[in-house]
Amino acid sequence: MSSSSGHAPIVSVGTYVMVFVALLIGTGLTVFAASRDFGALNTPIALGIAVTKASLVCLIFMGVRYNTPLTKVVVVSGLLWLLILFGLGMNDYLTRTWMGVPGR
Amino acid sequence: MSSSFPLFPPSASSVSTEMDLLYLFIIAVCAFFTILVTAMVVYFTIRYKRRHPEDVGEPIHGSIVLELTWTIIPLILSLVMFGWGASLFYRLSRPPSDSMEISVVGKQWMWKIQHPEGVREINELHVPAGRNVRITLGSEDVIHDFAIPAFRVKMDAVPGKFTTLWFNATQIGTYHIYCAQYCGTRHSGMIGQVVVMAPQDYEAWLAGGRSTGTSVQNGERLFTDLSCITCHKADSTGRGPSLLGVYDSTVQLGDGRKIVADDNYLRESIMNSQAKVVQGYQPIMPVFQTQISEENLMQLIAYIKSLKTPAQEKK
Amino acid sequence: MTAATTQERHSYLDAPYGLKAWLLTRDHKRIAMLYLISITFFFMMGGLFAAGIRLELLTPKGDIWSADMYNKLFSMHGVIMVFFFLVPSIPATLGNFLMPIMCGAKDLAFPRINLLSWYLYVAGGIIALVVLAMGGIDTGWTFYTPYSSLSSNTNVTLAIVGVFVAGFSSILTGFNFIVTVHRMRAPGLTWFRLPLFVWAHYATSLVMILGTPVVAITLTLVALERSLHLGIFDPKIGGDPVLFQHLFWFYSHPAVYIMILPGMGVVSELVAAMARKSIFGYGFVAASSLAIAILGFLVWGHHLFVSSQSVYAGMVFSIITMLVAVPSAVKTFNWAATMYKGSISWESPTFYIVGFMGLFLIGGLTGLFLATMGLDIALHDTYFVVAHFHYIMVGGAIMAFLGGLHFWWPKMTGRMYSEALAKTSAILVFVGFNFTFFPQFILGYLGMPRRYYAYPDELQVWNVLSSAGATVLGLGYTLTFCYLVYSLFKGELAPANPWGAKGLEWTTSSPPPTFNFDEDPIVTEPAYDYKPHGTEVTVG
Amino acid sequence: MADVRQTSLGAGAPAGHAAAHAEHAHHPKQQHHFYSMEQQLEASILGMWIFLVTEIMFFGGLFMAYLVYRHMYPLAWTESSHELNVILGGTNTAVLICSSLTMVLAVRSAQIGSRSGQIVNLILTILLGSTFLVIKFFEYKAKFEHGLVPGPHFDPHELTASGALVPLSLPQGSQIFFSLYFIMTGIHALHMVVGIGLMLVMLVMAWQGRFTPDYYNPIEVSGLYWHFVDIVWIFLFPLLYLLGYHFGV
Repeated sequence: MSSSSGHAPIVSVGTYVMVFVALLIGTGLTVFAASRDFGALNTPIALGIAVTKASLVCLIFMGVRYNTPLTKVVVVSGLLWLLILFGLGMNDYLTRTWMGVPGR
Repeated sequence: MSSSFPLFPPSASSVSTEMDLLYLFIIAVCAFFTILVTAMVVYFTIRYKRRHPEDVGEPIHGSIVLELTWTIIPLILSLVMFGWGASLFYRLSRPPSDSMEISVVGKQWMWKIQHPEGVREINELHVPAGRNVRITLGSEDVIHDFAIPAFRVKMDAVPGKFTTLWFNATQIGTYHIYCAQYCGTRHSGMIGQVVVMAPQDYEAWLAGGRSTGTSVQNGERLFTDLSCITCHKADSTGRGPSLLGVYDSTVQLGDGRKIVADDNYLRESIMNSQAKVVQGYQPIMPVFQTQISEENLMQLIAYIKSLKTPAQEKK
Repeated sequence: MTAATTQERHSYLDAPYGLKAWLLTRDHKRIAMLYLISITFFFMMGGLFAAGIRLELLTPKGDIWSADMYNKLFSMHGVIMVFFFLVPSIPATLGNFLMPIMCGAKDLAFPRINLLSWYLYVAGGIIALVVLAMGGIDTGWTFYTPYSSLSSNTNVTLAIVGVFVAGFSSILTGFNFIVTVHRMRAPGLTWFRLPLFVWAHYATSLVMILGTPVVAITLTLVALERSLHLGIFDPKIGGDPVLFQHLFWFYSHPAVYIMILPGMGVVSELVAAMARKSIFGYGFVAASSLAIAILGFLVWGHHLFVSSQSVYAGMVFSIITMLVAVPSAVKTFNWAATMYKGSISWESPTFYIVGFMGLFLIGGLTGLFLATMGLDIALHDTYFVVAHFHYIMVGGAIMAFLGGLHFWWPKMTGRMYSEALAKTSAILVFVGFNFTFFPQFILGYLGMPRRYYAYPDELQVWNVLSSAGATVLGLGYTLTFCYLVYSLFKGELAPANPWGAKGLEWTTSSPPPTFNFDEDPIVTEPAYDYKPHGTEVTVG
Repeated sequence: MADVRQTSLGAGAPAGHAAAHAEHAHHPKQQHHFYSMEQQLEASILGMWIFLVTEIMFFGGLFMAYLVYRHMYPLAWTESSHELNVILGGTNTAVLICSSLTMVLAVRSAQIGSRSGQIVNLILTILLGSTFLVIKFFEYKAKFEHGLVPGPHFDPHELTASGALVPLSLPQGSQIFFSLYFIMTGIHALHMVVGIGLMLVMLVMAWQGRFTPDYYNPIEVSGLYWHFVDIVWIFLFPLLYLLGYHFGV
């Protein structure tokens, strides 16, 4: 996947500027969305925009898109472990009232 | 206990026999594998001792059948252990509904015990034999753990919330209570004893104890002293919701969630009153955190639990 | 230096001499030796605290130390043994020394970061010693809140800084290993030709990378709560102390695998070499290392069965914990099967691996007792737990560490030690260990809680037995230390391959030259490819 | 992965490191223990990514605490969030995004061998990073003035439209919110400080003309770190500042 010299390909300034503009628009959008009350949807909208922005930075600015498969595996496994922490942790907090017995 | 090399603690509750059986079952499985593998390793070491410095072993690289065998057999055995253990744990997590309730508060470094009839003890717990006893645990400072090996029960007392354990003592006698979660300097001094008595002896003991009113009575007094009564009026005309029959009912909160009003919800609503406010009411109740002790809190909740709607009374 | 041979002249030990050359070295082998010296120091210190604990527990009453002193003894024993001995023990010494050689590389990918990792370790260690000089801490190595954050009046914050710094050193070691395995392997050394030691260390490194940062931030939160009142776990402002336990065990349970996985790697190497036989089920043993590392992250809640975690969460954690038993069983059976029809040498490393297998079996299987939720109610926070994890960490990890040290000692130092003494000490350690810790299983079921300084009279007999065993165990370790140090000065010179073993490390001289190989190695055969004498075919 | 190895094997020169990859063998930046420049570059980029994974987990512990307490105290979360300054937080988000752009442009300048491009973009990155910290400082200052710092002196006040500070009643759990706010943004700011330090080193190296289209490893790897810190902020901003924004608007 890597070019013969091992360096990332040179990305055009235009691509970078486009990503930059997208990120700024995303920021504006997230502030705008937060100022309206969408009920339970506010958080998913904010997180959706944040994830999109982060993915843009990660893929283009950090060059994961142009990098080796191994780098992609490393990034994905980092996120996977984060999900393990959140998932198994919340697995406790979300089920604490199921038994109807305090502390169980 | 009389043996000079004791192997088991006294067996004095309705679950201790089953716990011992589970323990022995796992011992049997583990002993089998330990002996099997150790015997194999020792036998091979002797049988295949190197005879000549140039010798090498036979070129054996593996066997899928064997690998599957020793993947699947341990898997099945461990799932059996899980099933049995989970079922026992589940039963130990659900106090029967007919339990008598005793509250226990851990504090560096003592156990403060309060019987529903109002008798209080420190580091000593008297219970009748043959009755289900539900213990509500609280802590005033750090995490403690209320453990009675003879009953095979144990539960952490966590500051900031209530926890529960239950047992049914079967053998009359005196047994250790330990604090099993490290809690500071005199952690190992937080030892008490549980005295199991015949039911009639227990009644006699209760009658002889100095009672300062039952938990419900004490709770009722606090309800007035802390002015709870000025807002939480029985006829729902107050600034706070009526508390008749609130315990174990489903409450609609202001943010749309529904929640069952269990001990920990009542606790939170007293201590951090604005955390979960009932729909239709303003968050105006004062916060009682730091103003009320764990024991008083338990009395107050005992009183709130005793408040029944007329319909419930009839039943 | 009459014995100086041409071989010795270019060994890594001799090339530039002097304190400065050692302290600024970037050679992974020298860094391994620096680590070996420093962890030995902390092991002795932790051992002394253990002696203090066992001495106190001889009698039921608290008599030798004050209660506070006792609490500090076991806390410092735990902190030092876990963070300053066990976590770096095998990876930072044997791993550091062997990983590049086994990969056929000249060094780790980042030699300067490797040296930095040792300096961070030393810095963390010095902070721990300062804490000790200021009176130690009394929270236990688990730092449970709110005791550690609100109640204890010892130097918890500083101790946390020490652990944090040491944790950083562990991260750097793991990170270096991963990059080395991915990017530095010799030509022809494919993944499935790697020695199992490398696989095990790769799995360990994953745990170091993914787990350590979480404990670092968790302990930082405790320190911030103590020093700046930024309360996260404080129940008075609505914090949940159980959250600390979740975050803490997210690292600290996998940390057990940081300690035992490298030991498993060592044992895989030793079994193959001492039996001169290919490892039975290579692929399964390699995969089981990764399985243990991954499953290890999914089971932390089994430390919280009675700490008011939800019953449902407990069940999820319990069943996944049971699954960990499977890869551990796979490893054990494969080792035993490897010995079948082997040519088993009766030299001292064999004694250590046979001992390891016995102790690790008991340690691993007693984990099943604790993973079984119902039974855990009786055993939680008792001496049963103490016995269980000592069987894994001392019986398993240290036994494997000593076995590996004896096996690679000729390679690392170029000297042979006394075989007779080595066998004696292996037996002493094995016997002493069992006498120390087996009685603690019984004490646990009898209900004796952990961290007790005084206990009821009827429990004395098992405690006396345990303390007596500890004496023998201590004697065994001391003996090992003495003859190994002696061998450094007076030991026979070791040949390049004293065991007749396969592996890249045995193809270079003992001790190896600074850049490990005189010629860059090219690998043409799988690991452990033992062939009967005279039938060796060299494939071009 | 293994293809790197194959080429080395193909070179078939086990006689010493110097012989393998003759075209790179004499590159002055190649460290002794690597076979080739290419191997060295790949190792450093992989290394940085692995380091970033540890950073993910480091912040992950904080996000876990955030998640748990947000679940426990939803009301406290929205009401406390309302006390944060969205305008300053939003400005800071934009500032960081700009700095990420200048960062990639600096790396790109190194790729195409433009020394002046590197210097200008690095200086801009450092300036933007510092701007972020200055804004952060004023934000913190306001929190101190409003009594929103957790601990014994926690005493929330609010600035009214008329400019007066009036006492404010926040639900239980809000102290934990502000603890998390200070710790999360504080640790993020600490990362910014480290990043600015790193950029200063890069600036000196760029000034000395150390980076060429053949060798710009350090600046590329530092860039990865800078973008990571930006990503953390992209999540912190909505999670901390915007939760209660629609409240009372």
